[in-house]
Amino acid sequence: MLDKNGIAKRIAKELKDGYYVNLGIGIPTLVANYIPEGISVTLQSENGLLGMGPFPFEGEEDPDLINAGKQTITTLPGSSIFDSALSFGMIRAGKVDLTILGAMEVSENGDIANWKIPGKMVKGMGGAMDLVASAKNIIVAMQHVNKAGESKLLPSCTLPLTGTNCVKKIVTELGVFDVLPEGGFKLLERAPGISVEQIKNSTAGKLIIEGDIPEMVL
Amino acid sequence: MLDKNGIAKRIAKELKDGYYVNLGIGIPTLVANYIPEGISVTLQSENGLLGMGPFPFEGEEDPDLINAGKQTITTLPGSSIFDSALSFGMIRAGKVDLTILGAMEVSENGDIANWKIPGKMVKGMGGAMDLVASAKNIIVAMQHVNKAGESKLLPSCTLPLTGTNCVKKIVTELGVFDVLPEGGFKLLERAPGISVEQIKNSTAGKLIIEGDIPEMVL
Amino acid sequence: MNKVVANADEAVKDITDGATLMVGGFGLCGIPENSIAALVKKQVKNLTCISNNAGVDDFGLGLLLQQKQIKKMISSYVGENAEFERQLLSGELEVELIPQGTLATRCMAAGYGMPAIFTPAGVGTEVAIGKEVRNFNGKDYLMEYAFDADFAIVKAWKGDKHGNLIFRSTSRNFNPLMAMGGKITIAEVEELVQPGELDPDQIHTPGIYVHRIFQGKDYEKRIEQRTVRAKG
Amino acid sequence: MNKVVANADEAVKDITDGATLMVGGFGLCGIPENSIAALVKKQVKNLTCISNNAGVDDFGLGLLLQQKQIKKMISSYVGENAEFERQLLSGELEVELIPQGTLATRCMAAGYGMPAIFTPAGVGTEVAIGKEVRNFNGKDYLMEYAFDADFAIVKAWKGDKHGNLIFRSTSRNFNPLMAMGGKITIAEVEELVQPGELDPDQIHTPGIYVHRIFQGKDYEKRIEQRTVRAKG
Repeated sequence: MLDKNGIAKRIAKELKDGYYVNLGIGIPTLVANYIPEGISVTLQSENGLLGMGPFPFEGEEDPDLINAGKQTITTLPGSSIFDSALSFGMIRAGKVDLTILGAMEVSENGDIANWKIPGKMVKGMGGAMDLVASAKNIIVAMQHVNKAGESKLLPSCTLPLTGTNCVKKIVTELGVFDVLPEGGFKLLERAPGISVEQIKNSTAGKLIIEGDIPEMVL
Repeated sequence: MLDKNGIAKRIAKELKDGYYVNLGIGIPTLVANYIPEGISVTLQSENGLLGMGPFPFEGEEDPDLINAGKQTITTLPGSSIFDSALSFGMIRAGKVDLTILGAMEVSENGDIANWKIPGKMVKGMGGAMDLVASAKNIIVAMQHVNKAGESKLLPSCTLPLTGTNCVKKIVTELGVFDVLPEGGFKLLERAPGISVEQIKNSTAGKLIIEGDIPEMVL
Repeated sequence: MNKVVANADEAVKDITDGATLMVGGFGLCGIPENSIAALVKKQVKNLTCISNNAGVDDFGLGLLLQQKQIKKMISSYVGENAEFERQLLSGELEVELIPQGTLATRCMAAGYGMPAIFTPAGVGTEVAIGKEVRNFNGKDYLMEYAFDADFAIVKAWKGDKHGNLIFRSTSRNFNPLMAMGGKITIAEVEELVQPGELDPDQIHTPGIYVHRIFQGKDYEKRIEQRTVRAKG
Repeated sequence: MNKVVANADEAVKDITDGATLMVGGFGLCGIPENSIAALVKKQVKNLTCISNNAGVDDFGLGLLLQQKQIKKMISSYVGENAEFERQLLSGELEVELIPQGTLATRCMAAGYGMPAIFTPAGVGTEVAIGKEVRNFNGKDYLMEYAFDADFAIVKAWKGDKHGNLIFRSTSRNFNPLMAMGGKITIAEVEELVQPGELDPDQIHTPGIYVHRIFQGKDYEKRIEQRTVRAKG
């Protein structure tokens, strides 16, 4: 079974040289720590920055320089800064190659719910609806089941949607799944030590298993 | 009767302190030479400049710094440069207080034709359609009659339109006219030495004359 | 053309009860601290605020919330604010949540004189309820309207008396969009400079969009999430 | 991320017959001189060019017109070009004239992922024929579609290998809009600098929009209307 860093590490293997990538809050942020050697990836922060660098050294925090998670960050040589409309303009125009974000639920047709739980205080969708509506490629990083032990890979979402037919791939602590255009979670890889049976038991939506499923190599 | 400079000089009296103004090619350009003392006006050039300065001194021309008439110009302290979409954005948003441009014909309901003569080579409308569709206040500077001696102030335009219901005021070599919201050219002032009768004879559209019409003071 | 006013009190003097305001900033980054303080002091009520966030309990728009001066928030994300949550749950405060890109673009649309824009954000979600959906090239888009705000209050790094503005780093965020979008735009700056000191090529907001400008003071620039790495 | 190519020939190598190109510049100001020369040399034909103007007889897009490489021009103003006029009147060349602001905004819309925009320009004129008219707040607007161009060729002052661009003075004009709007964007620059030399706050076109960049050479920068005043 993967921990959060394991999920991030596995997702990092999806990165390709030259990609522009938007990382959501939580596990997706950790992906930045595992960018494979020899691959150059540019991180976009939707408040208005391309080329997000690491956190500043202590004492060098700049209150004018934050990411979409409101954390103090740094720029890199080649960074550019712009207003939030241009930031979402480049997202909407499909210039960001990959969006990685968390989810509460994903349905077998690629719908995603990650912003609102009826009855609970709603903080807002931030940029998530814009991102999922426009990104060419969306990978969801999440736990396979919720705190109540219920599968988050569902036939259809029960929570209010963030976007429809958009998730392309899911990485959980149990495995890696493609969301097929015709519907269904196609199991690609098992997490270390996890059996196909365990994945079946934790997946409520249509699970597609073809042939032998390899254990992932990290 | 006014010459071109006289028309420009009379129009310059319409300027108010703090105005942002877009000047078309021809007589409108001359208005910049007659901005009244004590009044600060900012000239917008629709290719992407606010705060257009005078022509450069000989030898100081910069090919990267031109106005919408493609003439070499200069900037002023406080100038700003932007792309053409933002330039027309501020025009469309009504931020430019006054547009002054030439015309081939104006109708008594404020329609303007100034870009196309059927049968002749058409060079294009440039920014004229954008300007007349959005400016809060439009003054036309033109000759009262065309080369064939026909009135250019008409009941309705005969040439293809540039915009509709937009011209607010007209200054010709013969006089100054308001275009009334309900239709009609209201004579406000006669040019020096010009009689009301002469203006009547040269105006095909509905001319409104109320009381004594003063001769303009330049 | 001199748009300089003496201070924040002077700048906000005609913002009255019930006004709709665009307020620049993302989180606590690039917020118009002086103008917000002047609005608190002025005790103006029933404001509608278009702002990506709602500040924290004791800073940013949280200061207006504390005094119950805000009737409605139009935002994309409103976490990090207990008083906000209390007012929302008690029904004292109205909140309209909209996607962040839609918020930004609706401000920009006002500045570009475009009455509406199309975005796919929110298609198939509750955000789409009551909105026109239109298909272009096989993809659905929502039609979203330009905002109509009485005032915009924004914070820039440098500005001149013509109202030209330059923003610093990611404090740019929503500020230039709101500067364009307000019917009356008030800009506070860290440094008011002489005309000609700003390179015309580097101006982010041309002065035509700005109606009043003043030199701000005592900027706190609070950091919401201080994250650092060890020197090594 | 290295987007640098050796020269103009390399940059335009996959522009083939029948392609639609956005070409930056206003008049002869800020035009991609090197890329145009490479297209002449390559003898690519049947081009559709989206460009505010069409150059003059022996410079700018006029060079492509001379070789009859352009099938269609989409422009706002095409004066100052005798060969253009000849081809137009003989029916060899197709021309679509659209308002300048509409042209600029349709390029920008492509870069912002907005399939269509609304503008009042052309309402009630022949430009409106066949277009959807829509009333917002009592005013009519035309719906105009984003351009769909295979390539954009633009000219910037400075750029780095990531594709970040800075334009100089009014040579900015349509260049950043087309840089955003092309499916593949080729930028030629007067000065190719190292990453980090450009201030992130001053970049006009973020590199994400640019696919290839090269150091241009031998810029002529011809002046179309040389106007001066006497020293005195």
